[in-house]
Amino acid sequence: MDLSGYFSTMWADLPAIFSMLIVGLAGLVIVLVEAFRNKHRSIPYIAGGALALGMLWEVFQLGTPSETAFFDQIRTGGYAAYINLLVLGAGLFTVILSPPYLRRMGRNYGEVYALLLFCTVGMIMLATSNTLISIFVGLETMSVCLYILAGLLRDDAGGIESAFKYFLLGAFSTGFFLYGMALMYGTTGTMYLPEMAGAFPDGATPLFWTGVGLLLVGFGFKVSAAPFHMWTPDVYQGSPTTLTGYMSTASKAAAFASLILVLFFALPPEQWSLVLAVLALITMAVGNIMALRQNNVKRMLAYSSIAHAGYIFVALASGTTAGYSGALFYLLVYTIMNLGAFGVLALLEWDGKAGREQTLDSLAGVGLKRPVLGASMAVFMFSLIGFPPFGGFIGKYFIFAPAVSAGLTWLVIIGLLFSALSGYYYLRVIYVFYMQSADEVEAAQQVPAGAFSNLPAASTAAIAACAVLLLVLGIAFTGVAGVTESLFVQAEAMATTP
Amino acid sequence: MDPAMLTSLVIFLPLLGALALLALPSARAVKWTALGTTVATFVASIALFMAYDPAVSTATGPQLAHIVDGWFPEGVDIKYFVGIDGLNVLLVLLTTLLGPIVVLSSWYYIDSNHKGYYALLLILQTGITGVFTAFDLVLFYVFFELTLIPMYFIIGIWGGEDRIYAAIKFVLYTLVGSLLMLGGVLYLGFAAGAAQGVGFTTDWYNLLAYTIPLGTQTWLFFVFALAFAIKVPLFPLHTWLPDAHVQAPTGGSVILAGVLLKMGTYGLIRFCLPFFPNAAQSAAVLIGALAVIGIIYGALLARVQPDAKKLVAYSSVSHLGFVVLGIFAFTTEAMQGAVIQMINHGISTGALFLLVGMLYERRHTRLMKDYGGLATSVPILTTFMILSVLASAGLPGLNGFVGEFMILLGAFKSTVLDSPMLVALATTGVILAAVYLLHMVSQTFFGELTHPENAEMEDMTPREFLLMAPLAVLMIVMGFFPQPFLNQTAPTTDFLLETIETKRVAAIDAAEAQTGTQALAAPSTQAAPETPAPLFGTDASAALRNDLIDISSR
Amino acid sequence: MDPELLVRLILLLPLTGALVCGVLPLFQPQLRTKEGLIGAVGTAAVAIPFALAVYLFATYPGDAIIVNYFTWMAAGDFSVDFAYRIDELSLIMLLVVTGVGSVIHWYSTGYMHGDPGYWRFFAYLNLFIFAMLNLILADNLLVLFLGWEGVGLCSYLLIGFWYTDLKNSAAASKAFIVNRIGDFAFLIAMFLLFFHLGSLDFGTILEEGPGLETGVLSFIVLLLFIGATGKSAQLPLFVWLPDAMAGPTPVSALIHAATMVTSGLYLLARLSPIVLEVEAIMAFIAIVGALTAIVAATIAITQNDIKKVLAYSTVSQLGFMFMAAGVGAFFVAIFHVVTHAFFKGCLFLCSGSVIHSMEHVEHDLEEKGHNVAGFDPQDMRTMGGLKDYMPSTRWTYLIATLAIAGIPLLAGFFSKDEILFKTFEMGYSGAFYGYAVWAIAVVTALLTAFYMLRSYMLTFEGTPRWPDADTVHPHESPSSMTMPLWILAGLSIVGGYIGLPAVIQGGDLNWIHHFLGEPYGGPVAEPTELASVPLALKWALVGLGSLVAIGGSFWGYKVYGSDQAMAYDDALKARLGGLYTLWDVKYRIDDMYNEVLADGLINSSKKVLQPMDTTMIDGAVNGIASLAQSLSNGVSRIQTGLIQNYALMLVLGVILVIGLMVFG
Amino acid sequence: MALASFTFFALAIIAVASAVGVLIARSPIYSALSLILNLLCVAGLYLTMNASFIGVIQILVYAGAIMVLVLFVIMLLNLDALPSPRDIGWGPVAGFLFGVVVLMQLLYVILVGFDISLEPATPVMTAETGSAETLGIMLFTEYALHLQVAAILLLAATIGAVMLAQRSFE
Amino acid sequence: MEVALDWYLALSAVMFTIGVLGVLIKRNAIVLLMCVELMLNAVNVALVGFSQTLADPTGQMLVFFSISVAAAEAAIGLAIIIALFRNKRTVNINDINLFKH
Repeated sequence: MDLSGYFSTMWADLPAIFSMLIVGLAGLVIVLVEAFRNKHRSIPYIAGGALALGMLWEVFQLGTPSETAFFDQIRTGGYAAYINLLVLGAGLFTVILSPPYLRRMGRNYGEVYALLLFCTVGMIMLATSNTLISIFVGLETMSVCLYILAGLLRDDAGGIESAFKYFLLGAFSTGFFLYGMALMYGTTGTMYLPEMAGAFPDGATPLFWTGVGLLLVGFGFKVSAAPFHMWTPDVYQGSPTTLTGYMSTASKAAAFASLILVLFFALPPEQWSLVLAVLALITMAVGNIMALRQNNVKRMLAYSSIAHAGYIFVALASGTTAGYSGALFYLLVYTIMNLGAFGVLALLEWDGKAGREQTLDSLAGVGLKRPVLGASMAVFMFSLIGFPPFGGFIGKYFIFAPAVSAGLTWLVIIGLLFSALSGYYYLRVIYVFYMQSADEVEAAQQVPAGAFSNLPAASTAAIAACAVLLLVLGIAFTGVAGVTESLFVQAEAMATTP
Repeated sequence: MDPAMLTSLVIFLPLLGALALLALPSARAVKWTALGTTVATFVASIALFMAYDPAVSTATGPQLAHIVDGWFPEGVDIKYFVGIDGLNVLLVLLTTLLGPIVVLSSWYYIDSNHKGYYALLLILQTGITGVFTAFDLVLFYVFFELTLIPMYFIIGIWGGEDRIYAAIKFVLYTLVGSLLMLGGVLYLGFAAGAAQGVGFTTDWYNLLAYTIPLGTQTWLFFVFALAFAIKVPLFPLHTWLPDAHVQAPTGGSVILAGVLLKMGTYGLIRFCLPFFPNAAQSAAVLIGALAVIGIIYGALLARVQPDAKKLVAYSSVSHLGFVVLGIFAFTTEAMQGAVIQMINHGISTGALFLLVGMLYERRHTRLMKDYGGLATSVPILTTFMILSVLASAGLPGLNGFVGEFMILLGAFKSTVLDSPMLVALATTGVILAAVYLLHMVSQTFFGELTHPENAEMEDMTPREFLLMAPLAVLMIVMGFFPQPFLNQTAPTTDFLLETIETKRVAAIDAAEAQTGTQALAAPSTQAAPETPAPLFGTDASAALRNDLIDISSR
Repeated sequence: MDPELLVRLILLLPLTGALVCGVLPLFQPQLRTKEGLIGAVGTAAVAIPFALAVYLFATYPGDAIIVNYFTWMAAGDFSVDFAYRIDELSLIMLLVVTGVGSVIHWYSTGYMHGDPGYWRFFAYLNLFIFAMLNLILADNLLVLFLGWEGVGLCSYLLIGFWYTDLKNSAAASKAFIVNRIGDFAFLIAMFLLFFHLGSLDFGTILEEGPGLETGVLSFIVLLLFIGATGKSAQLPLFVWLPDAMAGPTPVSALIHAATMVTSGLYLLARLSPIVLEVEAIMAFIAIVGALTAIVAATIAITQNDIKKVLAYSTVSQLGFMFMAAGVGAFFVAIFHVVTHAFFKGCLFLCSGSVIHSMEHVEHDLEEKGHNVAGFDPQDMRTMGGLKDYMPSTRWTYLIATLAIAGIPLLAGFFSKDEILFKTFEMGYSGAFYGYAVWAIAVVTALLTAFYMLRSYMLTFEGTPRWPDADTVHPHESPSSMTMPLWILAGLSIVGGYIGLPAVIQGGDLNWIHHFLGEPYGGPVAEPTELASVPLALKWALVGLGSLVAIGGSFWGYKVYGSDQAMAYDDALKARLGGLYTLWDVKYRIDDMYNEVLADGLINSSKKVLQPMDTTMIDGAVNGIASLAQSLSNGVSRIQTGLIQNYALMLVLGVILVIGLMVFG
Repeated sequence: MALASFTFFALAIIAVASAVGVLIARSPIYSALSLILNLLCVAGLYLTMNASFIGVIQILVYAGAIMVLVLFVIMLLNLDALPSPRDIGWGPVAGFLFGVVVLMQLLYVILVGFDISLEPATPVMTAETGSAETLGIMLFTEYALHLQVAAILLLAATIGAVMLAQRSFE
Repeated sequence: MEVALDWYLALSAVMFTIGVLGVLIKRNAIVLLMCVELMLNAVNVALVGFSQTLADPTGQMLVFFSISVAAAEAAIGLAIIIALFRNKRTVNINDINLFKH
């Protein structure tokens, strides 16, 4: 049997998976280094270098047309490059922030970085998949790594609990996810997303829609949409903070990107628009309302990330290319905001309990003591509310405008009202940071002397860079918006010309 | 230099100053830089004022317009578009005038984090100037929100005891309104864009040219009006105001009362009326009634406040009620009066806050019972206070009268309000203003010096005199010579009122044409009901949807 | 000289004076004690305009001169200029205001001597003159309103001049606020006029106003009249005037007797052509005037404060003027304004002189170790017998008293008699209210003579009633104060001859009528269809008037002449019982204002609105916040922390999604 | 035909019964043993469908490797049946109800909503489709990338398992 | 295939639901893990059924990956349960509720 045709195709397609390769290889190298030279200093650099290299590669892929590689298994081109950049960037940020944090936690091991890189491989696979199998494999690779990372602080009752919850519910949802795939596959007879749309010339059957619904459940779990969100606050609170940041951004971005691919390529937009709108509504409501009462910042941010998933669902519910590209843009903004916010929290953790018991009050007056961190946090919070001139506002514009044009004005208005509500808890962070002084809080909450005395410069710089990036995105965003839009326009053009 | 750049210069000069401040080492340098920046901005705005020619029509575009395209992607007509017309020229001037005054008033009042304070103050000024000059709805919204951030910090960090509560309330209250408005902006942008075949547009002139169907107007109007009514604030949405005013540091209060509140009334004139004329006219009596309730209610509450600052704060509720009444009268007189009254209120209430702030700086109390008999120890301050009070109470010959009189006169003859009783009730505000303001004066400045610490109180310093004098002069000048100012605004208000009328008729015609076609099908129905508000996905939006690239077509 | 320049000078000189006296010393405290300079500037700032006014009067060509300086405000159809009108009416007022004003300024240089607020006083006074001139010279209602409010402001500043006593400041606020109530009506009237005529210029109003529908016009006139009642202290808005006596006495003389309070009359006279169109409102005006006159007169009987007596007397006299206006005799009202300015100005200045010297008495008593806590230099009960110490004051006071009482051949006689006659004439012409008003007027005239003599007798005659009267003596005031008294007393004697009554030469010698009256080309209109009163009846009326005046005076002289002067008050009180008490408490009108209106408003604001604001309106806002918070707390209970519940939720979601997808 | 049906239904009934057994067994050991039985039945079902490769994998990986691991852990932790709860809360009841609803929905869409328009493939075709050769070639050509990623997944799982369960942190 | 696809699907649905019920009802963490495996196993039945009906091997490809994922998940799950047991001395999921609300 001659398979050489296959191999030459694969060889030719290798550049398409360049970043997956380099990141995966770096992970393997780290595993080896760790095996022989325990906790070697070079490990974070290897990881960071690989991620940076991947990003560099992807930057040049941004403009390329959308194509598929590896026998139509994955997508390449601008869309993939965009979302890979997001995932790789989140990884890089986490690698920069993690060493000092993990050292403080006593967990600065090579495996962590290896898992982070493996996780990134899974995300890239997920976010660029063109078949259901790719989605499944990518998603599971990502999830398994995240389960482990969530349980990194296994000696802490909270750490291991969060890992357990994440794992069990994740596996549970995988069951539904896989079932959904099975039904979709069975009713259409194909695993390829673009072929699915054409499988039903006279309208899809209920079984297919059931499959789609179950698939949505799986995605909903990964992006923590209500009512599949229940794990989110517990896991975010118990996980190591820098990794929480990674979890809440990269995995969400990858899952959303994948969902967008499914929606865009595979589905005729009939019933699902309503479903997404309802999910968006519940998600925004639950996320925002629950966040109101949180006193733990990490938990609050967890609920906030739920709420933001709801906003993105609003864009998806519009079912237009403008909505999808808006969602992609918002993912970028959201990633930067949340990474930064979790980064600030990681730097300000002082009680050694992985932040899960650290209340907001204990951060009273930090903003004035740590001007860079404080200002950055303020930027993140204002951006999360959706204030101009930060990226958050433009992001909100790009997700709500398509929904309005698609006739979902009611949903947009509800979403905007929830944004206003979110102002309450985001502003709370700012006022604690700036307007309260440490002696105004209870003694039990006060910061011990010498806590977070020396901030790592690299971490601070990375956070400040996030803040600046948000400001830039809030003013000069046309380029990015153009990229996200062109991805779909190209694909559209391709799809219409057989 | 291109004169159009002047507008942008006036907007962004403070921002540049704020950035420069951050690099400075000492508090002293920071203060002087802030002062220098604001003065320079004021000078630039004078040049702007000179360059503005009321005789040139602004019917097709503002003067000194500065347009930068390419902010948003292709197909989305959102752009940086600023300019000057009769409606905003005075407000810009007022904003830039208050700039140096506020900096001077904060000179010693602010004793910590100078850098942050002055930088925020300057950013705030950029935001406000931007709000007034923006001719693009989204740009307007951006500036509108931008003002919230600095104000939040100014109240929250340098404010009084309850500063956090006040700051959060201020921001959230405004946010609810403005975010709802954003929904309206998006809808309007698409609707107008579809009508004009450009996809999405928020260019003020494009929106002005677009006649919105009657049903849609109603909910859009209320969404917009709510945002602005909160900002004004219109009764019963006013409760954030006393808290914010009282807790804010003097400079913050002055900005807040002087110009920030005007963003609401300005928004009503600039957007609500011309965009939704039919809805605005239908709602005029309702809003007018609320305004009148606000006038009386604010005045009565002002009378019973023990706190001088709170008294002035409630007086703002009362005074802004006049402006809103004037806006919704739809007559030239009232509209002009409303515009001029915005300026007047900024000057006189700004002055009152400055004076109360001076007292607070000396004695660290705002309660009137802690004062009394100050006229003996601080005669100059007393004189300025009485002048400001009289201006605020609308004494003829001082600025407050001009606006109030024209508003009431115009409202009285308004066929839209058509309710002389309402105007008569509003006029009682004139009596009540005297009641609460004189109460404050006599409690604070007259009587015996009961508190010995008040006896040694220092009279106005040259710095304080310097910052009060321009306001005092303006009070008198604008009282006797308001006409030069009115001339600046007249062409634009005339144009606006004409446009409103034209659009109103056009919308009714359009609605009738629609019912006419229905009537052909069913001749018995003469007056078919108006088309319902297409809030929940309608034909119009469905049509829009088809225009856009939609994967459903595949 | 060019009238434009003249008017400009007349207007701006007082303003300049105000600025010089007020602003310069404010910033240069060493100037504050330069009394000579300030007094000179202040007085000259009024005296020069007086001279110019005389020149203007002398050269007045007979046609109204209108000078238009610049546009004040204009928008849409509305346009108002700073325009001034010189005609017969404004000339008369101009002369009175600047003339009496100059005299009172001169007087003030003596009266205010040594007061730390000397500079402020002259600044305010000059400012007042400026405002008053705007009021009387205005060519449109808005400029008139500028003066109208301006005089109110100065009145406020001057009543509260001695601000360290909170009572004074309260009186000042009261005056301002009560005036504002009238102004409120004035404003509405202006809106109506503009609404119907499209202009506020007197030219348009007087030309087109009479053509308006009667209902509208009645309403306008009624509103204007309410405005006038505020300024001119008529029922029910007169309460501020007695309290206004808290100000320095020259202020009472100038503002609260001679000029400002008469501006309501001026307004009606100015608009007489439209007022005459609405007879019902005219009757109302006359009746209100009559009631005010008698109410104030009865209260005046019970007053012991010398200035309060004069204040109520002023209210009463103003009532007379409104009676005249109400029967259409506007020129007579103006005539009374003029004579009243003379004698009431004189009376107030005399009382100032008295108070001045009584303050010295108080001072001396204090030096002698008496407890002066209860001593009030204005209380007539502690005066008596001042005629020996203060001859000039005594004589001038007496002259003015007789003049106001209406003793024949003095100024008051002519003007008051004319009012009585005009009211009678109205009744004679068939309007019943004329007789009613006339009857009240006659009674009031009697009372006026009585209480004025009472005040004179208590003050100057009899024996001194202050403690230690043997050693402590009051002194006559300096000549800067007595000279003005004599001037005004002289005018009180001769002032009446400008309006000789109708019995003499059939009224042909009534100069003021000829000067002002519309039939003779003046601006003040009058009713045309009046029945002619027979000459004999006219004479009888004159006789009755004289009799009433003389009788009242004699009665007063008689009962207060004895040494036990105060005894008659008690007798009166005993005889009249409840009625006297009612007078004494001023018909409870003041209390009603304070308790019902002012306190009611404030209390309801404090007890109803303020709690409503915090609990209901703000409470709703905070309620939404706490609702969200409790919603958050409630919803958070589904987040139990138990993994199975999470899974359950997930399955619920599955059911929901499948349900929506397949069945939705 | 009858034999195939009989085999299917016999295996199906045993599979369902053993699945229920997992639920009702009180001791985790019995649950595990029931599950092994279930997995074996399913493997048998695969074979009835001619899916030989998957059937073998099922026995090797699932029943062989995974379940042995599970049993080891149960033994290692010396787990016994949990004490029965004093009262059954609303959770299990609601869970049961929800489960039934899900089942209803699924059965509804399968039995009512699903209209099989496809002609079932012939046994020859199915035998080829399910053969190790077909699947093996596919795995190393079209799904080579997935295989590599799955390898990374397994590596990560290995590292993770070691890290979570074994590695000693200082 | 001799037996109609419907039956396989129904069997799959029933087994899947039993797995779901197990997760919702059982209290032992390891049994929960087993129930999840049962769910995945049930899906595999459906997938193989579809795959064989369509004569399309990709369905079985997914089953292959699903089994490897199941293996990986089992390994991770058991590791987590061991760590959990060490920490809390219990595998009763009702005792694991440190985070709530």
